[in-house]
Amino acid sequence: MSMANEPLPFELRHETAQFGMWVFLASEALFFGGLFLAYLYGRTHWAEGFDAAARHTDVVIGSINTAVLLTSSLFVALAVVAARALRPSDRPPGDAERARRRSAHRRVAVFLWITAALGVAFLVLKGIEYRKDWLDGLVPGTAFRLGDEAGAPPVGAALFYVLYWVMTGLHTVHLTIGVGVLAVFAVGASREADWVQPPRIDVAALYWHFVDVVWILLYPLLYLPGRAG
Amino acid sequence: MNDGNGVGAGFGWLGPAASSAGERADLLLLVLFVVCGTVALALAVLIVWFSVRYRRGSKADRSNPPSNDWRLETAWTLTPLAIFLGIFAWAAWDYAQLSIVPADALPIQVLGKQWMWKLDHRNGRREINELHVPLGRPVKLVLASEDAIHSFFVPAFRLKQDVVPGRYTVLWFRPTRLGEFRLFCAEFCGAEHSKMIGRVVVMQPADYARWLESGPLRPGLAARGFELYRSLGCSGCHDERSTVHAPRLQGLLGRVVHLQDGRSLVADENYVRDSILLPKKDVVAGFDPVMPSFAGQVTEEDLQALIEWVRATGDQRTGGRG
Amino acid sequence: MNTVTVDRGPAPPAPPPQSAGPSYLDDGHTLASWFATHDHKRIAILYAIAITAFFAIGGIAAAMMRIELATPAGDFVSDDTYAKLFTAHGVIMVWLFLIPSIPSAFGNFLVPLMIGARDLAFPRLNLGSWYLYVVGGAIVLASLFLGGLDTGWTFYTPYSTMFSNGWVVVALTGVVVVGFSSILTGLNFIVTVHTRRVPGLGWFRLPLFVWAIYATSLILVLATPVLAITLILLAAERLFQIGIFDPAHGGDPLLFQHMFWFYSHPAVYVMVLPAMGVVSEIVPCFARRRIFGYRFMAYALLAIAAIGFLVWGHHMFVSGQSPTAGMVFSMLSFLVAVPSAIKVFNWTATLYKGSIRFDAPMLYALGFVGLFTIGGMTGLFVAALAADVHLTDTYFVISHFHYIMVGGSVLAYFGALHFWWPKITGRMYPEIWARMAAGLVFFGFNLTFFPQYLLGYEGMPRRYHAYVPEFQALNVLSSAGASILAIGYLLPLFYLAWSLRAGARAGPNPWQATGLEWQTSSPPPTENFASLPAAPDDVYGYTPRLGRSPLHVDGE
Amino acid sequence: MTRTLVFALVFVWVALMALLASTLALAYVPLGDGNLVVALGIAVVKSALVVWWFMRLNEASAKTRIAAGVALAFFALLAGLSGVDYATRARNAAPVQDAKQLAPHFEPAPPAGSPLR
Repeated sequence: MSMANEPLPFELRHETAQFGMWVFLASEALFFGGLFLAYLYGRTHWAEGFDAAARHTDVVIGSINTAVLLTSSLFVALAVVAARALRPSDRPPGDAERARRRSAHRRVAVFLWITAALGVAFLVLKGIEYRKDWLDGLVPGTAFRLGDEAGAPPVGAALFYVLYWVMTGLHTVHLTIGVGVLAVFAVGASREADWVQPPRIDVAALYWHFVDVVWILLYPLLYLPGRAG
Repeated sequence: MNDGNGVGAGFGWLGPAASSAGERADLLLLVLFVVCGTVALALAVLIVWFSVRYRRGSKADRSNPPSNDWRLETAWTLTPLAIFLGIFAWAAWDYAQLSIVPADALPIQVLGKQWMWKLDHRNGRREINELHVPLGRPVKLVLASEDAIHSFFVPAFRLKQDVVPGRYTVLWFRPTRLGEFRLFCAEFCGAEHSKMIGRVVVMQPADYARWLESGPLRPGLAARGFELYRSLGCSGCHDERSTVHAPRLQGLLGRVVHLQDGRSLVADENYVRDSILLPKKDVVAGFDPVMPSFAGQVTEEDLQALIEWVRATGDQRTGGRG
Repeated sequence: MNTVTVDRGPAPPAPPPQSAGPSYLDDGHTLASWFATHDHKRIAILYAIAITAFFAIGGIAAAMMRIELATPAGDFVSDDTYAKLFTAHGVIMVWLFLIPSIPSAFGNFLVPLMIGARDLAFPRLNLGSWYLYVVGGAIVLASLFLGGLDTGWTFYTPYSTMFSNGWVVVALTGVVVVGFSSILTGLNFIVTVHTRRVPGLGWFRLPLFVWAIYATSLILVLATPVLAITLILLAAERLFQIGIFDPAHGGDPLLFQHMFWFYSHPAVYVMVLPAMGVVSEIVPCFARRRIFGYRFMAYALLAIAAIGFLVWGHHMFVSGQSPTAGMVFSMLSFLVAVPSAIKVFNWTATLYKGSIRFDAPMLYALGFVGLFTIGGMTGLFVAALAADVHLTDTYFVISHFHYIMVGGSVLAYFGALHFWWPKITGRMYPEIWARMAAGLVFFGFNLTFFPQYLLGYEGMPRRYHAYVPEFQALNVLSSAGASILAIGYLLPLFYLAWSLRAGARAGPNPWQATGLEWQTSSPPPTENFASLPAAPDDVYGYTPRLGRSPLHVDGE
Repeated sequence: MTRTLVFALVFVWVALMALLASTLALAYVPLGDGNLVVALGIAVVKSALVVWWFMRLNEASAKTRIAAGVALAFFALLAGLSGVDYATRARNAAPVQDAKQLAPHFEPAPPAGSPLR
């Protein structure tokens, strides 16, 4: 049999997809790593400037958003578990098999819709927070001020907000891509499309979890410093 | 202008090193050249010899060619490692001498700005793109930049030091040969980067002293510093007679300062400049942080003048050397 | 048209390739068959064409610089234009030619063939990487045509953010896009080598070229993201006039240098490791000898990739970095020189008791070994702290990295081009012309760059548009060498194009080389192999491993 | 089998929520520099939970785990070695005083043509 049309075994496709995604996530981790290094520099050199600036971030929205993302991570993990039922199985094709796969498709669709909805909720809350930051003058530049604080903000406060906008901005871009991908898979699952296969849902879920992990690490850096006294 | 024993203008040779650090660097470079040269030559000869001896069709013994030999591999792993670490240690030792500035070094403030060098001697004599220094005495250049990164490079001294805006960097050398030497900017800083050049003139100490005094009559850097010390209002708090409880500045440079958060550091130019621009950053132990920041009110040149005055106060107490 | 097989002595046991359908070149001639192909071989050709175009543009910029530097006074171009020239030369040569040249062109073509695979792990991602590369390259070219930028390929702040008025942000975008293409290419290779090897092909039976591409891919995936984020922070700082590198707001220009060189030093190993892989394939083939110390060579490749990440601080010895950090980076830089030394000794030892032919690929390979040795040795000069204080930012450093990048990587690229030309096109190149071109390149290169070592020692700073008169003689020599080098580079363009039409047909294995890519027809069919190839039980079977019967009679 | 897996995932989620609550609460306890250390410690624990359970690194192949580990190692390398420079570098001075806006106190600006400009 010639090499051309030999379909790859499921296990190899699954392993290739998962390993490939983890290598990609390694590169993404170093991509955000550069930002964490910049934050480390800023924090060690201008500690009181960073603390003064961080007091002006909205910790309520930040905390809610963290909870939203953690919950969305749970649901996408449940979607992956549900998708395991869609693996090519050697059970005899028939009504029972078709019903089992339909209910699996439905469960995957529901979990993915919930995850995407939570993602959208995060984006909405983030939009509200950005608008509030804008009105508070927390945008580094000539008109930079720390909300209602009088006097020139301490050195380093402007740097904090440079990092705040770049970090949360890049995270939001990644999250928007994630919501788009999950929505596409959710539509595919609800239509029981055949391209909705476990390896692909796994990869989408891994990407979503990564975006969640980045936020988990951003949260203590951007929202919690300077809260105590 | 070329100081070496060059032949004609077109082909110049750098000539022997003109600073103490330069002579050591030349020795290191010579040894590096000899060691690497012999190894490279040996390799080239080996390759050519193998190529000729074992070219296809040549009558040569090719029985059971070795394809690996861990003893040989270990040998040519550990030997280069040993040689390399030897070279590293020697070079690192010489480099360490560069960062230990002799106490009696003659301080000169250097300001690099887009496409010129401003150099200020202690008595206020200013030079543009030129530096006159006495033979045999260590000279300490305190380098500051107002815009992009420059690099103070004197090939004859085999020395260069980047000039980074926002911090002072220090370069010291002891000239060992008389004459004029090229000064270049070695870090790209804009369109006229290649015009930001000049010369360093090493003179006999007597000639240098005469040259220093004969300069245009401008108040000394320290005197300007004192003037600023009063006009900016520093004397209101820091003067001995003032009632405000503020740290004494006399002889501050070089003194160990104990800070409120328990750290203690040797006061250097960076520390004085920092305390003027960011007083609340390193509060001296036993004082409360009431000093206002002068950021935005003083330029780099004013800061250099103030620092020279603080250095000069130290001299009055210890006989005013230099 | 007889099939020429150069008389090499008996071939290693190559199973006769059955006919497996049309070659990949004849498998469709429409535009879509090229620009929407998933075949790694066609994507490799697309890369090769784009790379040659960018090499030409970068070369033109270099030629104009050499004309400018022939005279002390800057009279050929204005100082601002000169700054834009060396920036264009740097950005194009680094990101658009050297980094993708061997990995994306030859790696794409050969890795699946060498491991007996049908294609890379992610064919569509491979095509996507090519489009990212071309789009990124187009954006960089757009920034040059709009007016160019004068920051140098290193974009040092605060000049690039506060004082440069060139099209910096557009060029940065182009480089970031090309960076993502590198990441995805690296990812593709890593997964392919891990999961697509033909059953039975263990890691230590892989050709060293596959090891080299694997080590390079590790660097691509782990270093390029840091470049991407650094350039994004730089673009943000330039647009909003405030950022983490801005000294006027408490930022640190040295932080940019740390993050930039964290990528850019491993990047120079991305440029040289694939070249080492190519030489490790060519030298055994033309010396008819098993590579000496195969395992040491494989581990040396991984060691260079790993230690390459620890040494970036040697670019910053005089930049204001603390002396302690300088010493740490200097020692680590000496450590990374050891594996390179091992590789040079092993290539030389491979010639021992060989039966050496001096075809064009071998000339390029031996040229690589010689020039890489000189480049590596002068690397020790600039890694030694006290010497670097004098030598950094002068023409000594320029000559050092050109010896490794041009004397090393470009020579190996041309060696690979000639060695695998029969496999890629099914045609043989004209041997005499090729050897002449190799000689011209070798001579022209040395005449161009050896005088720059002397200029550097004399203290001529880099990136100088006009220089003091005493540097003129050596600069004239260098410019003369550059013209010869240019001719040497143009010759292959002609005779290789000629060989496409009128070159002798090459059989499946014209060099009698070992390796799976030589066991399929030339040019190979779209699915690479008629049937699943058997994993070779020996990776460089030119001479017997210890104790097996000799493969070829001595002194034939 | 999936039933126990679902319970495990929900349990991990509950743990994550608890850690979020604790890190938020601890942020208001004045620990000085300890605040950042504690907050980052909890964040690392939360990340580990997500990576190990939600991203199923627990049942991933060896090379996948190495890929995850290598990313962490190389970030530590980047931060560590540049940290060597920052830890040992002389004090970092204050921001540069932009001379363009400030006329030097001292001397009147020299006439345009003079070499001192």
